[in-house]
Amino acid sequence: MSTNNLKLIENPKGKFNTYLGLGIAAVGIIVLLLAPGFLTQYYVYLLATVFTTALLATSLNLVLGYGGLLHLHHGVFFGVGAYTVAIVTTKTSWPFAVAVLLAPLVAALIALVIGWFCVRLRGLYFGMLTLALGQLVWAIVYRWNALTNGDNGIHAIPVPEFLTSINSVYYATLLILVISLIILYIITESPFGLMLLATRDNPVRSESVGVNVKRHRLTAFVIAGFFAGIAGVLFVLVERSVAPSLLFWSESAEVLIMCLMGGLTVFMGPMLGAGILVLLSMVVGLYTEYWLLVLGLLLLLLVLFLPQGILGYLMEIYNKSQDKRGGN
Amino acid sequence: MLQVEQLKKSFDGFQAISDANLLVPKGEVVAVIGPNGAGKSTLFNLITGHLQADSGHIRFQGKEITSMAPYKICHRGMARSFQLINIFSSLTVFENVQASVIAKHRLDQNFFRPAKKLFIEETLEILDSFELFDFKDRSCSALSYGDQKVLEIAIALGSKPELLLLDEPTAGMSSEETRRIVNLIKHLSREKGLTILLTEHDMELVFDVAQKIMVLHQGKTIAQGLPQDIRNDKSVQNAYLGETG
Amino acid sequence: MDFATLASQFFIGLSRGMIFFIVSAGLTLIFGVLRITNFAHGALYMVGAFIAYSVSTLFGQGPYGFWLALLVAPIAVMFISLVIERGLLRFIYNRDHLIQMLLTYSLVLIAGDLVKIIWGTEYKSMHIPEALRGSFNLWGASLPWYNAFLLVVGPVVALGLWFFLSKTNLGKICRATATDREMVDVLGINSTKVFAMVFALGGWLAGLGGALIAPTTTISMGMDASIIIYAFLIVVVGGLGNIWGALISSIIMGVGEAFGILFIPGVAIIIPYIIAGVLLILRPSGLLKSAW
Amino acid sequence: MMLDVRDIHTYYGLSHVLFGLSLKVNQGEVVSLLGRNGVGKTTTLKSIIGITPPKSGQIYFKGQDIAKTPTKRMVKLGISFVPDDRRIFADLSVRENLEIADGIKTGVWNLAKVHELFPVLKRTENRRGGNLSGGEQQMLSIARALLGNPELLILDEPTEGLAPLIVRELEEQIIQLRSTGISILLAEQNLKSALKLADRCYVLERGQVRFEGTVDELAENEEVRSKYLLV
Amino acid sequence: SGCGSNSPAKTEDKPVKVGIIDTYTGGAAVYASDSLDGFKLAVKEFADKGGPKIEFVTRDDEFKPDKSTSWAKELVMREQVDFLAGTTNSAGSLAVSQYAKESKVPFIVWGGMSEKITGEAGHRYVFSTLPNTAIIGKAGAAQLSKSSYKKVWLAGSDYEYGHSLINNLWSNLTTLKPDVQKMDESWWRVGETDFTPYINAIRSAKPDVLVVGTGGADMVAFMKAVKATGLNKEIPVWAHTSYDPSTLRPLGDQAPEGVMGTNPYLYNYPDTPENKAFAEAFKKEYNREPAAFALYGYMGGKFLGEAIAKAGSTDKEKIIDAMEGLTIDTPVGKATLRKEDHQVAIPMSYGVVANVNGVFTGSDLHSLNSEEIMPSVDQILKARSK
Ligand SMILES: Nc1ncnc2c1ncn2[C@@H]1O[C@H](COP(=O)(O)OP(=O)(O)OP(=O)(O)O)[C@@H](O)[C@H]1O
Ligand SMILES: Nc1ncnc2c1ncn2[C@@H]1O[C@H](COP(=O)(O)OP(=O)(O)OP(=O)(O)O)[C@@H](O)[C@H]1O
Ligand SMILES: CC(C)C[C@H](N)C(=O)O
Ligand SMILES: [Mg+2]
Ligand SMILES: [Mg+2]
Repeated sequence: MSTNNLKLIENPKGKFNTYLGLGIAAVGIIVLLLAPGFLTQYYVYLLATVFTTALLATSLNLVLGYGGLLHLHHGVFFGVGAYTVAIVTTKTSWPFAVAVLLAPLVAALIALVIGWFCVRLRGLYFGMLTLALGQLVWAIVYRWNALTNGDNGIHAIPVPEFLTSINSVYYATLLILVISLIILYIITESPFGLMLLATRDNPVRSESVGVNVKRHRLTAFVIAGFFAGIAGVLFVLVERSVAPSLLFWSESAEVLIMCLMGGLTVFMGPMLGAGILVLLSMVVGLYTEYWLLVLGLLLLLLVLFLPQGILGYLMEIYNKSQDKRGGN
Repeated sequence: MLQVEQLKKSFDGFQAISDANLLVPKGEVVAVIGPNGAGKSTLFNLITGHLQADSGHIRFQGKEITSMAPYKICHRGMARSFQLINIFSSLTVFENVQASVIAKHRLDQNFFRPAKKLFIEETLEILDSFELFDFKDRSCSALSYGDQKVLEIAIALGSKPELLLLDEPTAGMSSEETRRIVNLIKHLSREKGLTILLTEHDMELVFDVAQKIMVLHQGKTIAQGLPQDIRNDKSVQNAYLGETG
Repeated sequence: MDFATLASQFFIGLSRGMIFFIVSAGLTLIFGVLRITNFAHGALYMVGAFIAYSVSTLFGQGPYGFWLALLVAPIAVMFISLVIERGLLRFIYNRDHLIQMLLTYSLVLIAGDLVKIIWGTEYKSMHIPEALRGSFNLWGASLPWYNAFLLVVGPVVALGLWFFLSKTNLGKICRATATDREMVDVLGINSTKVFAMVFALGGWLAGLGGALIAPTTTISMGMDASIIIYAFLIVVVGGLGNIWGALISSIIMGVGEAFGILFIPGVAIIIPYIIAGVLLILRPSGLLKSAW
Repeated sequence: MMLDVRDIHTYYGLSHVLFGLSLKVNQGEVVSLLGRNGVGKTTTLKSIIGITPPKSGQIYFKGQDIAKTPTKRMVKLGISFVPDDRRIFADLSVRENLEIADGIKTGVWNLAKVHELFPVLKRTENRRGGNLSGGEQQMLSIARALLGNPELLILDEPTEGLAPLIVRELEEQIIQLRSTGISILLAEQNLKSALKLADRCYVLERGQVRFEGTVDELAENEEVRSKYLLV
Repeated sequence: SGCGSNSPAKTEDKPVKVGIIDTYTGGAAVYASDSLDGFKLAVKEFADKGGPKIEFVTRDDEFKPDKSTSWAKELVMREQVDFLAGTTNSAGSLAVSQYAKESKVPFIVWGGMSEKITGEAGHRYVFSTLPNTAIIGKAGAAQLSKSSYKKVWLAGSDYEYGHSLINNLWSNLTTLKPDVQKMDESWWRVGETDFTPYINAIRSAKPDVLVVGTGGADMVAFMKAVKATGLNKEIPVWAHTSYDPSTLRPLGDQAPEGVMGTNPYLYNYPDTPENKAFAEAFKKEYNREPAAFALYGYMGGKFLGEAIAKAGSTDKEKIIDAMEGLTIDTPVGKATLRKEDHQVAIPMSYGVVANVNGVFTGSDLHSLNSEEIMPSVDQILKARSK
């Protein structure tokens, strides 16, 4: 019984017809492009929040689903990215573009430092070290009043004129999300992505066919950190404020849930999970004080009946039907 | 090609390898035999860097590789299969071998080329020579035990090694399948000029393919030499052959 | 810094470590035997504190209230745990690790709101029993009696667990189940019962921790989140599933934090994470041998 | 009849391992399963004990179908199993390893009696189970099974990986056990050992029975031996 | 959250809709439920009088500033509220205030005490109906300067409220008593459960006085530990709200006597007919005595209603204009929302925890009138221009 290597799912790589996938994506994008036309402002804002979270969850899934690493504190890189934008724009006179470019780089750098220690550990030990080191970053952000403004966070972060209306923010986040997703998708389909799956399935074997597993995992960790940093930029665009709670572990736990909810096996799974969770927490929160209870019960049902996640489940059905049609 | 000297390894006080010595000449098939628990797999793990030796030396192509990381040893031209099936369970058969080929070409850290289009020829060639071509798009967990064992070797070959280590390649295989492996080993050795180091409990196979045999007993090399010498060695008969009848 | 201060701070840290130990011992036991990452452990601790409060209030917060609460709350939590194990967990034993985590996490969410529904949002305070109020003098520094009481309870629990695990048949079976559940079945022992029992015992410990902390603090929602992160760090740093590892790292954590508060009071907030981070980097698989 | 296995099919996930295998064990008989690596001996034994229950087929134990009975109830019914990898609880002492198995089902076997059979377990009783040598572990594993007071004892390759001397000692003890009236089903690769211990043999190949007969019949059947046992 | 609407549909004016974001779960929930009940009482009083009509909805921010802002956005954009209110968490108040400024939706703070809210971060769209940390700090310093403390130890919750309170108190104290010296500071996380190590460390340093800025569940736990360790018998301790019922009620007979503190309001102090009437009305409605936060919420509702009436309109900008400098009658006397910084001016009192006839409450109470303790308008303008 080896719990050292997380074996996350039975059949972790859903096969999906590329054209069908592209078709769905294209329709989705067109719908999203038109959405602000018939949505009220609030829902436009909410969708922009979903985009931010979706990117965060997808970046986590590179490490979690593809790399099989129990990364428990991804929110740190998200927070670091957001804080980088906030600090650069409010404490320096550098242009906004610099802040935006710097954010993912700083996030990736922090990921490199944390990852460097963590990739030497396995399973839950890996997870706990990400947690401990991530909390350390949180504590630093929380305490370093002079730089981060402590618990108050930084508000009214100045953004360029063209990004002040909610609709323009919406399109900006959508654009960045789509570009990031395309890059992430290319990465998962690249030799790097294939080898990442291989290291997840069987690290020992990967090592013996000549892959430096630790370095490979570290690279994945840093890439994930980089894109979490971009998600942090999106967060600032949408909210124009940051607070240390972004880097608190419970935030990361939510992202983890999104991934599981949507399904780790499918590239789009975490995004679906992000959408569901963000909307759920808002909408259920409107109707009942006990929305956490509702969320908990939903999660419970999900775990008991759809352990492969929603999209994972749909993929399974799809694959089965394909297999049948394909015959033997 | 490969030289092991006075190797020692213990686990929590248990001396699994107490004094292993081995010489593998280039181009030959060498077999390591010994009873269960003699330390054969441990020896393999030490050679390929999956375990760190307590003391002793391992030299490969004249260079010290003792306790080097497995991936570095692989880069130097050594590949192995495992006693228990050890493949990439979620990948297709094709991808299993392709992953190994990609790593061989050091493209494992490449982000932007679609993996689907890489080294197709090379991978298919290997699959073909292992009679796995027809299964290439199957998930490898759907293969039969025998085919998985073959795939196990195919993955090792993906890294184009000069020295191939096979840990009980026919364990749990039927007689036809065993014959298939024997032929494969012979083919690799004669036509591809590979140096092969293997362990086996199947003496018939060992005496059929091996040009040299090393006997490991309780972590010690008790004999090393030509097959006929080993067959007649008293201590070997006592420790190992005697028992299996 | 004089010796008395160091000594009393040490004992205070140690007593803090005892609470950590009682809670994390339950967690690590569940880790070790059931191999489940039980996020709900903190929630059980919180529920334990609330139940202790209710029991004690029922007796007008009088002297019997506390002792009765100390008896009843852990047992009540034990039954809750039993229901969780029989009703939910047993269906996911052979599922993936993350799935198990998720299930226990969903229990955290549910428990939080249930506590809110049952006990309301007003914070609760339970009284320290008369006999344990005040402080006594220890080499010139004073140590609260309640902390001294914890310093007694902690070792008693540790001793009890040691006795249970190494001297009773059930304990042996637990340890055996931790290494090889299938073989336990082969020997004709009902491992299902063992699982249920261990989970209940873990719950009992969580409840005991909650009941013990209750008189010293404000009983409020959110107690679960603050303890669970400590407990996890402690359990992992100690070596998954190893009770003695949990004991050692609880003490390190408790004493380390107390000294952090003494020497760098301004930034005490980062100490637990530094301790855990450093220990994990130095000993990547825990201080003592993990059961995994 | 003690045990009657009828036409069982067993799978590991999708892979089909036993193909309609049947066998019988009579009261007081020692039956041996033979066959090379991977033919399904272990799987047969595990199917009987319920670790890998068969997908179809019946297993009658003293007339009762136990094909779907969970493993944990086997000892109560009267079946004990000694797995090929021994499965000693490494963290428990030798004595503790025995104690947890004691008293599940009472009968003639108790701590004193197994100590009598395997004196070495008395001498090593305070040692960690994991520190025992292979042979000692094997004896501990058998002793542990005996404490379940079985009517049918199932042994998977009891002599595997043991030094010849220990093999001989163990064989003596199995013969001694048989004289107490227990039925024994064992899997063996070691033909010599099997011939010495068993009354009857089944030779397996790819999850099916290819030969069935008494030890003498097997000894005479050169063809079966060379074809399925490679000797 | 649920919607609560109390307006009889008898006037043709559309009601003013208030979106309340506050901490209804977690360690600080008592304050939020007190202020909400106070606010509801004010709304009800207007409704009974026949106007103006005020509607409200509530959202739970769980004491998390980021939650506060996202609810603020939801309330403004989706629920289209005219006013925002609430936020027990100072950091949350500051965050929401920023959004209020951007979206031009006025925000009445009745929970966050940080002086930044109406100080350096103040603007046209934010109002505070509770004494802030500048005021508390000044009052506390006045109280502390009465005795001969020299060596001071500062401690508190490691977030905006704690820091802001301690900073203000310390700067006021150094002005009043230039010879005080700071020994060190201790900061604990919000939600700290065990104060013994902090107290032991502080005690061993033997300061002349310990000054504490903490709140909610932490305040109760801290007071409890003070009692358990007997610290109050050794070293004078000062803490804001030390004798507020929200602190003392859960402590029961385990309250540490002699702890100093500030608090603008008790249900029986000031002992005036107005206050009696308010306390009785509150008790009748909610079956408990009002604590300070009940007053803050009540004043929030009162100021809003009076301003609507005065403006004669439900236009937000007009209501803001009406609110600036508005003076109303409250249980603690006349209260004014200062025109320049939108900070409420009410008297502040200080006292110590004492056992009065078997009940723990504040005693030895002194009042400071608002002119004595409000930061000057100059100071505010200077802070804002930074
Ligand atoms: N990681 C480990 N920890 C402790 N002991 C180990 C470990 N790995 C192997 N051993 C022990 O070392 C000895 C040698 O094992 P090894 O696997 O090398 O044997 P082998 O010769 O390959 O046997 P087989 O023929 O059964 O494969 C065995 O007794 C085994 O139990
Ligand atoms: N857990 C498993 N999952 C999948 N296949 C398995 C598993 N265990 C065994 N097998 C396969 O089932 C077949 C029968 O194995 P089994 O262990 O029963 O053989 P055996 O006759 O006991 O061999 P040996 O002599 O090596 O012990 C083999 O092909 C083996 O690879
Ligand atoms: C808990 C409370 C005392 C918090 C305080 N109202 C604040 O300003 O944050
Ligand atoms: Mg081996
Ligand atoms: Mg077997």
